[in-house]
Amino acid sequence: MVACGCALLAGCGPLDRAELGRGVESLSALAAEGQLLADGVVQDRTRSTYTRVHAGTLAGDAAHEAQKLADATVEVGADRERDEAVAVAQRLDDALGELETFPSGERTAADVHRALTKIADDLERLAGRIKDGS
Amino acid sequence: MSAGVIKLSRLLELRVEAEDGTPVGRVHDVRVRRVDGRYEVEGLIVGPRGLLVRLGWRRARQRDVLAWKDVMAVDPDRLVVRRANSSARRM
Amino acid sequence: MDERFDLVYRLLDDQLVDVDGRRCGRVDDVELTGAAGEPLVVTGLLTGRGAYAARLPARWRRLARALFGRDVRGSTARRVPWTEVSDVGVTVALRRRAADLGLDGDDWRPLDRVPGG
Amino acid sequence: MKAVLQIALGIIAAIGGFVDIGDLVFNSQAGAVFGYELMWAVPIGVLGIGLYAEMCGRVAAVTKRPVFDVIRMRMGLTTGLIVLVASLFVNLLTVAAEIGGVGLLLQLFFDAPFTLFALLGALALATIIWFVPFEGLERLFGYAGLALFVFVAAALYLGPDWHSVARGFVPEAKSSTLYWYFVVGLVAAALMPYEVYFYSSGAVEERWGPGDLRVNRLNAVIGYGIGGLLSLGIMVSAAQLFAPAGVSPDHLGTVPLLAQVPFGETGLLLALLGMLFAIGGAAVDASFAGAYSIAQFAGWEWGKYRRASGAPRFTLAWLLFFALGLIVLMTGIDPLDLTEYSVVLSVVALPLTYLPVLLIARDRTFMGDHVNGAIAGSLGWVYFVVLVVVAVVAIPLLLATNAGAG
Repeated sequence: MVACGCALLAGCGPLDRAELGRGVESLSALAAEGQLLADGVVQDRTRSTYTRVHAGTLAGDAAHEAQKLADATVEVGADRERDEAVAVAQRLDDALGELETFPSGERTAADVHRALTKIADDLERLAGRIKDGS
Repeated sequence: MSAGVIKLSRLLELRVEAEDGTPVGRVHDVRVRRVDGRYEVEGLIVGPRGLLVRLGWRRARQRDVLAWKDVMAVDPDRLVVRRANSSARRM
Repeated sequence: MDERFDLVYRLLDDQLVDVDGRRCGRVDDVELTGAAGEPLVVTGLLTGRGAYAARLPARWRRLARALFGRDVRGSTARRVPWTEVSDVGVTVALRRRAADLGLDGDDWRPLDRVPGG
Repeated sequence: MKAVLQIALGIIAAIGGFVDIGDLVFNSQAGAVFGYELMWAVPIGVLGIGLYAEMCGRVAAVTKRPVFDVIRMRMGLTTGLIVLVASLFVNLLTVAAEIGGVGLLLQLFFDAPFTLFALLGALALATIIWFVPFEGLERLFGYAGLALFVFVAAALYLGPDWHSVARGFVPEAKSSTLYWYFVVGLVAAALMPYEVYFYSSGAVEERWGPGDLRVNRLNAVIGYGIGGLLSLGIMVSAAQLFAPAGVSPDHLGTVPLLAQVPFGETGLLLALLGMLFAIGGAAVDASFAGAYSIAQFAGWEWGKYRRASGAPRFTLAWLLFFALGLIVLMTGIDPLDLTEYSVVLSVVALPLTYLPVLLIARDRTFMGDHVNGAIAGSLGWVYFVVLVVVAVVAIPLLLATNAGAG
């Protein structure tokens, strides 16, 4: 991989690795919050209106982040990570959308929780790859 | 000079100078005293200390007050006083 | 009222209250009559946004006139004869009602105040 | 006996009324990002508002002068106008942020479009103000705001590591600008000037006299002191729940999770209710503060105890603030961004509104023997220096961290 090349280009014009990393970080935060939300539904310890509205807000954030990443021109070598980040962001949007649509379904919430855990792991690995530029 | 109307805001804006032109500072407050039923201007509180007085930081002592009797002329842009006021000299 | 007091420290910007206790503006300027070499006597108070411009730094005066209006006696600013003042304490107490002194008019309409209008 | 009850009721209302959207946002984010490290900033803000409010209450009780009357009397027209324009602008941002908060919370309760709820929220608040007498107003919002103690309960229930909580109270210098941005934000959120405009005008409106100075001190010390506990409760629970999980509270709707996770639906309801009334109360206080500022500056009749007909321009002014707040919201600015701007910008104007009160509170001509004592006197000046420093660094930090986005 052209690790050193990317480092040199960091910070000029297009989305650099640091910004890409921050984008992935905010996606992880959304995934973590989604898990808390889904837990509440799984244990039936929350209110459906709250879950629906808040899940919708988080899904909106994920969609916005996906679009921002997709539109950005990325520095050479980082575009594979960027595409992966966009894909994960869309999966995150879909999972949170599920929660918004079925805010009181314990079974769907459990599926959403599992999906979010997987997304969180994928994001963590992606973040690691972005950071060390491999 | 006929008795004219002078607004307080105008006094607060004028530079104060002694007869010989030495600057005495700005008017920060105007002290009035009751004289048979009317309030007459006794003097002007002038100079840097005057600002502290206006902010309520220091009390204006009698010697900070420049007597109105010593004011010779109220020109459009300055106030001329007969002699340099004691507090002004100390500045 | 005190025997001796300082106009800016105790009177200027103070709250006007009419005989019924209604707040009716502030002392925005003080009118003195007299001249150098003669007694200078407090003869009146000015209240209203028309009096603001004269009190603001010279370089803002044109903008202030546009924003707050010129000193048009009876509309943007009103004169209260000093004889109408009964006491200068926490507030400036007036002898009569605000309406009788023309002080209850709506002198501040920032909404429809069109600069230069 | 009745007097003690009366005092207690007043203090309880002050506690409930302490927290507003600024405290909720900054304390939850500070806990999520820095864990316990920023706890020391909260007492600094709380001590500041307690001191400032006590002085304003004392000045109002002894001289019958609320804050803006003092500013105009002591600083004159030019400075008075500058402070008025600055505080009206910041006040408008605060009203908009608080109404936005009300809209968001109503949406979380009933799930309907946000703009509809911001409008409904504002109308509801306006009608409440119109009919409920002044004293009742404070009590209504204050008591319901006590539901925020659910966050203190959450903080305790989640079992914090008390050692690091204690260490969090020791001020620590760190190099990150975000850290210092949050220090400023936490202090500024506690020291919102509108609270003091409202408090001192209320003291005049309720015809306080020197006899009420004891209540004034209790209000300041206990009311704000315990109120500050709510802020700490939010920060500690966020440090325990959000920090380890990597959750970043970028929405008001995230904060109730702090109570939902430990206490389920009851916790969620208490949190939503407490936040709704705390923020609703703050919207009322802020719009009144704006109306008080204009009316007191210009010398108009003011005050809620004089029926609307008795104070027409004052009433128009606070309705105007609600309307303008709604208009600002309709531009689509995120209420949380509005909150951060209003909190940080309000601290910039604070020294100019704090100094005149300090000058009058120490002026024997006006205060007689109720002048600043040794503590209030010296601490008063220490805080003036603190405020000037905070005011100077506030905007650079706001820009450097683009409003805490890091």
